Parts: sequence; structure tokens; C-alpha cells
Amino acid sequence: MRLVYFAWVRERIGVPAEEVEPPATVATVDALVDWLAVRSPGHAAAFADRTRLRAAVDQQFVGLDAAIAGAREVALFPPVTGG
Amino acid sequence: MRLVYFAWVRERIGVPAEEVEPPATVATVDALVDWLAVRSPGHAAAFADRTRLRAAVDQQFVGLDAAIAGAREVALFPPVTGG
Amino acid sequence: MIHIRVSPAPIDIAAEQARVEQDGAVATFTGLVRADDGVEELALEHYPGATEAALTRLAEEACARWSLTAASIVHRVGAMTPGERIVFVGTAAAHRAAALEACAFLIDRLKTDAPFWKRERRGDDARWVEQRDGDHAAAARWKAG
Amino acid sequence: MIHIRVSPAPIDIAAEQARVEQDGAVATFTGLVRADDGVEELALEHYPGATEAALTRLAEEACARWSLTAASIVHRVGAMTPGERIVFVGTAAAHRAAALEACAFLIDRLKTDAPFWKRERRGDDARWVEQRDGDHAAAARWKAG
Repeated sequence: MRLVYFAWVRERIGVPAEEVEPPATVATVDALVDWLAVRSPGHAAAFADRTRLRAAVDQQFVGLDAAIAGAREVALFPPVTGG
Repeated sequence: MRLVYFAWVRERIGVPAEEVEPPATVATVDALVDWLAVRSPGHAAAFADRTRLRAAVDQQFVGLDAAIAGAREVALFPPVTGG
Repeated sequence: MIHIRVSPAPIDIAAEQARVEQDGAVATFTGLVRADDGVEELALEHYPGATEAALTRLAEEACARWSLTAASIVHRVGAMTPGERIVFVGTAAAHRAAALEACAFLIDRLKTDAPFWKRERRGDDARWVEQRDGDHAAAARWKAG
Repeated sequence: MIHIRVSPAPIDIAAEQARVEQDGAVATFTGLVRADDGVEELALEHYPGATEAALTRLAEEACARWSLTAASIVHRVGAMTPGERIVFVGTAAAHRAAALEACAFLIDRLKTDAPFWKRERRGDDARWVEQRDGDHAAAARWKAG
């Protein structure tokens, strides 16, 4: 599974993307974030405030309770601020 | 008093403007139009349908019941269609 | 900044937009001669002096009501062909809702409050355009606000 | 006609307007980097692929809802300085209310539905812009309609 990060999520983690293989018990975006948060202090900092975290699964915006089974790409990022 | 005409009011009357001196008893735009309507068949045609006639006194839009005492310029024209 | 121009000259969008770009949010409306209803020529007549005064009053009202940084109204007069620009309205404000609402206000009210008259020519048939009932409804909604 | 572009290139208003002028009523919104709050540089990051898909979905929704003849969204990414254009939205329709409403819809929804992130730099201080509560309210009003 490919993970992509944007804005301060990317900055805190320190890389724009990484490949991971979470166990099958990691079924939702929320569970994925829990699983990622212990990988490094940067991951922990990026995911500390879950209310400011948004996600997309295979480039579709989803809630953090969305399933990730079969996903090829999960994106994690702050609320958007374009326009 | 200077009269100015626009669009089909101008076309029916045949001139874009004329100078007139209505008697003092002609006190409103409506009365002015009555007084003008008998000047020529063109004037009569221009003023036949009062519901489609609009006016300005000294370049301010007014209702046909507006007073014309002291006016220097009265404009008579159809409903506007700009933009 | 208020800018009003009534002129037979074609409307240069880049120049008009640049004039209005005085703040973070810029909204514009451009009206073009419709190319799809058989009209070959559109002629615009106006009431010199009164037109500019009416457009200036509208722009002043919009600037006060929406705290605009800039408001511009450019209206062509004379003969035009399909596809040409008849009117340009531009507004600038700190926030987008103000710019967008003021732009809609200006074009709605221009339709009922400014002394312009359109004549359409199709072949040998030239006729003055009739005012649309909807234009009064569109202008009236701004009175409630 | 739908036109979507996400690019570091400056936005050419005359070219973008010409592309949208497909009907009698054309509305545009342009967002510029504010020059009055001490920002020296604005950097725009986005999610390549997902951004274009989100903007295309918005344009398609607007075209269907307001019977648009044209809808265009052009968004810059990368570094910009105050006064530069960040975003251009343009719509064309047969009637002005449709063009104006669809233009407001597109910029309101773009603010909440498209994956862009802004970072402002003032001197040595660079910070990511926080989402405004008002942006969600503005986007939400289009759900009721």
C-alpha cells in the first residue's frame, strides 16, 4: 500500500510518500493512523491531533472511519486551503 | 424646456430633441405627454401606449405623475434594455 | 476606486480586469451579443450624461454596501456583431462573497436602472428589444437585502 | 466545454476569458495573493491527479445544475508573490443568473473539495494556512439548493 502525505503532515513525517504493508487487522483509515503513529516521532507528531487530519483512499476523499481493504493509495493531510 | 427622445419614441417622433414652451397648466409629465401628443401623428404614435413610456426630469428617472415645474430637460423613452 | 465608461470602443478584458484587481477577490460579469438567435447586428443607444450618472450611483451603492475596493462598469454603445462584448462589470473586495454578490447586484440593477436601449437587426428586420419581466424581479431582490 | 488546469504557470486572464466566452453571459472569479497582510510569498501544494479529478467533478456538477455552456477552473501551484493570481474560475451560460451562481458555487466548493494547501511566508516565518470555518458554511449552502 502506498501512503502519500501533504502539507504539515508531510513535513512532520519527513517524507512525501512511503510503501507499507499493514496487517489485515488494520481495517480502517483510523486504524492505519494508529498503526503508523508508532513508527517514528515524526509520525506521532503528524497524527497527534486527529481532528485536523483528513484522508483520501485511492484519491477519493473519505472519513477516517472508511475501510482501506484493497486500497492501493491512502493519502493523509490537513484540511484543504486552496482557492 | 428641452425634450429628448430615445429608441422607438425618438423614431416615431422623427427628431431626437426639441425645444417647447408648454403653458403653466401643464404641470406633470403625464400632462406634458397629453399636450405633446396632438402636435403630430408621430407624437401621437410615440405616446399611444402610456404603459410603455418612461421619463426622466433633469436626468433623474421619475414616474409619469412627477412635476415638471422648473425642469430644463425632460426625457421620454421606452423601458430600458441595457446590459 | 470607481470606474465608469460608456463608449463605442471594444472592451479589452485584460485591461479592464487589471484595473479592478485591487484586492484578493475579483468577480466579473461580461455580456456578449448572442450568436445563436439569428441576430446579425445589435445597436445600443443611450442617454448621454444620464447614463454615466446612473452607473456611477450604482457603483457607489455597491461600494458602500459590500465595502468594495474597486467597482468598474464598462458599457459599449453603437453597433455590435454577435460574439462581441456589450458590457463588463468588475468588482474587488477582501472576501469573495462580497465581490461576487456586488457583481451580481451591479449587472441586475444596470438592466433596470441605466438608460440603454437595444435594437436587434435580422436581415431587413430591425426591432427594439422589449424589457424582460425577469429583469425587474432580478433587480428587486436587491431591495430586500 | 470543461477546462481544468493545475499548473505553476501564471494565469493569463485574456486567454482564460476567451476560452470561456461560449455564450451570452460570462462570469469569472479571480483570487489574488493578498498584498496587505505582510505575506511575502505564498506556496501552493496539491495532490496531483486527485486535484484535477476533484475539479473536473465540480465543473461537471456545475454544468449539469446550471446548464452551462462552459466552465473553467485554473489553479496555480508553487510559489507566488502578493498581487499574483492564484485561481481563476469562469462560467458561461445563456442567462446571467446561471453564470453568476455557478461561478460562486465553483469557488465556494473548490475551497473545501479540492486538495490544495497554502503556506504563507513572512520573513523567516513560514506557516500553513488554517481552514476557515466560513469556507465550510459557504460550501454547504449549495447542498440545500
